[in-house]
Amino acid sequence: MRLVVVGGGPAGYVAAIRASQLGIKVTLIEAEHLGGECTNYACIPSKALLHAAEVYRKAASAPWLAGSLSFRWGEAVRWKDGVVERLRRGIEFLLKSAGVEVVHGVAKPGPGKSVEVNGRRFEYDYLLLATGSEPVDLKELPRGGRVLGTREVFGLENAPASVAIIGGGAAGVEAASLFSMLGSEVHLVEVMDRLLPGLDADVSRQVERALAGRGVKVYTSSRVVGAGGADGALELRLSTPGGEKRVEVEIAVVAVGRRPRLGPFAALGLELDSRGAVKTDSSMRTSIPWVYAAGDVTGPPYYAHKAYAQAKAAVENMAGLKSAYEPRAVPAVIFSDPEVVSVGLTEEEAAKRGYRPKAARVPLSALGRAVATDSSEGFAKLVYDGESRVVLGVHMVGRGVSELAGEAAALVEFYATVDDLALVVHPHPTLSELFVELAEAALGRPTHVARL
Amino acid sequence: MRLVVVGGGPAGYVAAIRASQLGIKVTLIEAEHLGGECTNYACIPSKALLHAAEVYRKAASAPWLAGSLSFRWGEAVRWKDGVVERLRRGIEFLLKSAGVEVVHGVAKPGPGKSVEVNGRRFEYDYLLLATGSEPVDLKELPRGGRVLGTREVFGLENAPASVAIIGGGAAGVEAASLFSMLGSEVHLVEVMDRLLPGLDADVSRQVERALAGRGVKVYTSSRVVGAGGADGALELRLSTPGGEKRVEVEIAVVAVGRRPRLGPFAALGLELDSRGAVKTDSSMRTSIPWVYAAGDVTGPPYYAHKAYAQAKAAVENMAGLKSAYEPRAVPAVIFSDPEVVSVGLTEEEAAKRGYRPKAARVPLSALGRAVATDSSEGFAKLVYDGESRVVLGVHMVGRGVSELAGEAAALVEFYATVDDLALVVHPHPTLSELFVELAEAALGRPTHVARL
Amino acid sequence: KPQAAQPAPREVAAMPAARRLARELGIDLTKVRGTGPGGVITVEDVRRYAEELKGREAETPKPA
Ligand SMILES: Cc1cc2nc3c(=O)[nH]c(=O)nc-3n(C[C@H](O)[C@H](O)[C@H](O)COP(=O)(O)OP(=O)(O)OC[C@H]3O[C@@H](n4cnc5c(N)ncnc54)[C@H](O)[C@@H]3O)c2cc1C
Ligand SMILES: Cc1cc2nc3c(=O)[nH]c(=O)nc-3n(C[C@H](O)[C@H](O)[C@H](O)COP(=O)(O)OP(=O)(O)OC[C@H]3O[C@@H](n4cnc5c(N)ncnc54)[C@H](O)[C@@H]3O)c2cc1C
Repeated sequence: MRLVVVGGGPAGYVAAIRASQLGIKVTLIEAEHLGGECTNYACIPSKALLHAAEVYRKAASAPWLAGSLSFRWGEAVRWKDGVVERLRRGIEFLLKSAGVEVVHGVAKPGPGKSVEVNGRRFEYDYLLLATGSEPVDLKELPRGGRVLGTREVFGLENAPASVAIIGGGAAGVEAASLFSMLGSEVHLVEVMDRLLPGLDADVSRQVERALAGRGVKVYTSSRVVGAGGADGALELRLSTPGGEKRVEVEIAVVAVGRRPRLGPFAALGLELDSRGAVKTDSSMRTSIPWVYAAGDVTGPPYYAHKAYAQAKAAVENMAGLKSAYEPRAVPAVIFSDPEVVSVGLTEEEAAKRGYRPKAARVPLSALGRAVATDSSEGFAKLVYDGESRVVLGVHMVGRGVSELAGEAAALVEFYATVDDLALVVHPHPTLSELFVELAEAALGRPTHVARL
Repeated sequence: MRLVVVGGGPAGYVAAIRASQLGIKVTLIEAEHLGGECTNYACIPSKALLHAAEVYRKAASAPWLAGSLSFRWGEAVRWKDGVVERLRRGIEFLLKSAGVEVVHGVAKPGPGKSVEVNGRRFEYDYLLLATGSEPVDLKELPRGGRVLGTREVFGLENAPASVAIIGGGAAGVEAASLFSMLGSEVHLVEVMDRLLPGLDADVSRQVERALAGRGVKVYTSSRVVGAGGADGALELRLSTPGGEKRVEVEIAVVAVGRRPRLGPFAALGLELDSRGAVKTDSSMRTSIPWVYAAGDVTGPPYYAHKAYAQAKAAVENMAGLKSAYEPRAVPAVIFSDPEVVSVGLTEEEAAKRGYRPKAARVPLSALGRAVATDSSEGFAKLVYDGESRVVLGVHMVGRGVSELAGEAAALVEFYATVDDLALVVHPHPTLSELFVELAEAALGRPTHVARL
Repeated sequence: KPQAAQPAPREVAAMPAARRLARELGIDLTKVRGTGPGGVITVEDVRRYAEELKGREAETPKPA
């Protein structure tokens, strides 16, 4: 059996490796860099630079450190480039070890069951489209010059003294965190009435409060209506609930969203949804039986871990296994300062699906670990069904919570009840003790939160 | 119903709060400080100072930071004192909100069912002993002068230029990490043939390698046979496999273990085990039916989270609930650099219990998160039963793994199989992706580890 | 000489709260059918089994 994978991002390279493990002969075609958007321009560069900035923030604010400290953006970018390089080579090595044939070039559909790359033709029994997504543009603020997309941010020569970020979703909030930790003047513009509109409303509020507390100017229910300015700067005109505002900044970053990218494979005529995403069943099969799709090209949510899971399901089905992509929980993690975790259902979503949702809430300040690491702002919320007491969702905001998302997903996937959770011994002093406190709070008997 | 709790550490204060919630009238007696050893002299001070040192280490080694930086020990200790104070007050507030009567003083048994404190007598229906533990001394190196116990370390006026730590268990390894991060010359002496003797042997080796790599001199199969020295320094004579060694240091820290402390309550004549720990059944009831015990006084393992869980089980039983303390997994976390997590069974333990253990292993360097946060040394190991594929244990060593112990405990408690675990979507890029890689490795198909 | 294989411990896979409820109700977990992931016994399974037991007891005429 021959498989051609188009795209070497998280969906494509994981599909290729798993397919090889299953005995399928795989050719992977990548136009740019192995690792795709994620490794080269998104997940990894952003997290590496956020890490660098966090090391700086913590050191600069520690009363137990003396001396002068300054952040060297250029060095940080170089270090980040090294991280990306190392991970990209890792993927190259994994593909090679798995015996995957990697071809560099832009693929397009060929006659019958084939694709063409630089004039070469590759026949297949199955095709996997893992072509990812591309940024959505703002017509009021076209990219170019001082107006950047998310990719360009991580390659800037200097950290901007001032920046306007358009879009208060995950990428926008992460960028706002990054630059505000470095001391830039940051303006963050979101068209909806709150940041991170898809998430729990209390989480949104807390993130907005934290960013505002660090000097970020947050404009919700606002949009860019015009741009201008001389060569020294960029002037944006914002329509806000408080009237039109003018903001002068060194650069603007457009992070208003992404859309599935089919490129030349649009010609296949696959069934798409209203947003232009490739439609698939839970085996990741498209409307053409020998064509599968995985990752961003199948539409939101846009996460690498969703891409991984879909990719595995897709090739396992080609190999005759009855895998399906139907997780109960796909975690959302935002590596902002503070970090955000959202797993499973919010109260509103749970109510819509016919549960009788209840919520328990615990502040981070209840935890020894949070206090002993200067991270006691924020909270966690557990959503559970009032009848069966099954955990439906976990929503958190606070420094260091990102590593708790995996456990939250496990709880939802395993249909754990709050009674079960309360009996799992969690180590002291860690943030993971939040789970015990949340469960006990749900049972009406928190031990580290006063019931007044 | 009246309960008297002796001891206001993790076991005592949690018991008092839970008992109050269950409608029991509670008097808690504490000789020193609420929060016990843990909050005042152990868990919290050590973690606060380790956090402070880690902020320093990261900043000092970051190529993207310029400037000079020095660690001010005195300021760090003051900050740590503030953390302890805040948490101690928190416990005070929780007890007050719960309506617990707190009495300060040393309790001793009174006539019949009563205890006496400063001449006052308190009658009870139930007594909970939560009197904790005390350090074991080394007769070759009695505490005093330049020879400290773990308590004294966290109150030192200055960071020592050189230190010998006797005992390579959790407390010793944490202290060695702390001082080596600050640049002290550190000698670490362990009588057994490896550090952290109770844990997975590969984990021990990795910790030893990491400490040695940072200049810590590790002496295993070694012991202190004598001490002397002029007033300027302390000279220790060590018996090592390579012959007798002399080590000159500013101070020595004795961290060779703890033993249950009954104090005046030894007079009750409770049944004890060979180590002097109070014997209880799984409801935490002692050999006297109206006397319960929880926490360190019941013997190893010595963890605050064990104390919490036992305390809850004890008072719930007094209230007529059929609780039991019988967790499948009590996580061990060591907040050293690198951190260590050990949950559930090692391969040897699993084999002894009649399982057919298999192990999967994944290096941290397989993870984008680890590389992007300069934390790619170390590994994780999953122990599972070869037949049922149920997860039996998780063992990890590496920076930042401490927050993964909760999920590991949940997997063991929930009888999760590696097949289940492989299907739980974990967010990218986080260290928690280790769980998916481990499960896939167990299934013979890791995607981020090459099979050569 | 061939060694007799060690039998794996006979363990009943049950969620923590199911273990606790079974203890409270005096129920033998080996009799309960698990419906959780991988056949793990959930608290719901224990409750259902307890109801069944009650039903059966009600049906069996009490000895006079
Ligand atoms: C700023 C930012 C931060 C993000 N952070 C995170 C995060 O922290 N965690 C997370 O989970 N997700 C994050 N994401 C989302 C994540 O990057 C995507 O979900 C992920 O990259 C999707 O993987 P993919 O394989 O579907 O597509 P992509 O990564 O986009 O890869 C597609 C690949 O296909 C190639 N390709 C496309 N067409 C062709 C063709 N015709 N011929 C040959 N090659 C082709 C492209 O060159 C590309 O390399 C972030 C996104 C952004 C923008
Ligand atoms: C250096 C070090 C680091 C540690 N780090 C960790 C860690 O990170 N995580 C973890 O889980 N565990 C850690 N531990 C272990 C942890 O401190 C103990 O397991 C925990 O404190 C046990 O709680 P307890 O309530 O049983 O006893 P204790 O905390 O010892 O409390 C007992 C209390 O009882 C009081 N008391 C005793 N007798 C009487 C009496 N007769 N009358 C009145 N009051 C009395 C004492 O004053 C004391 O306050 C650490 C230990 C050490 C030494």
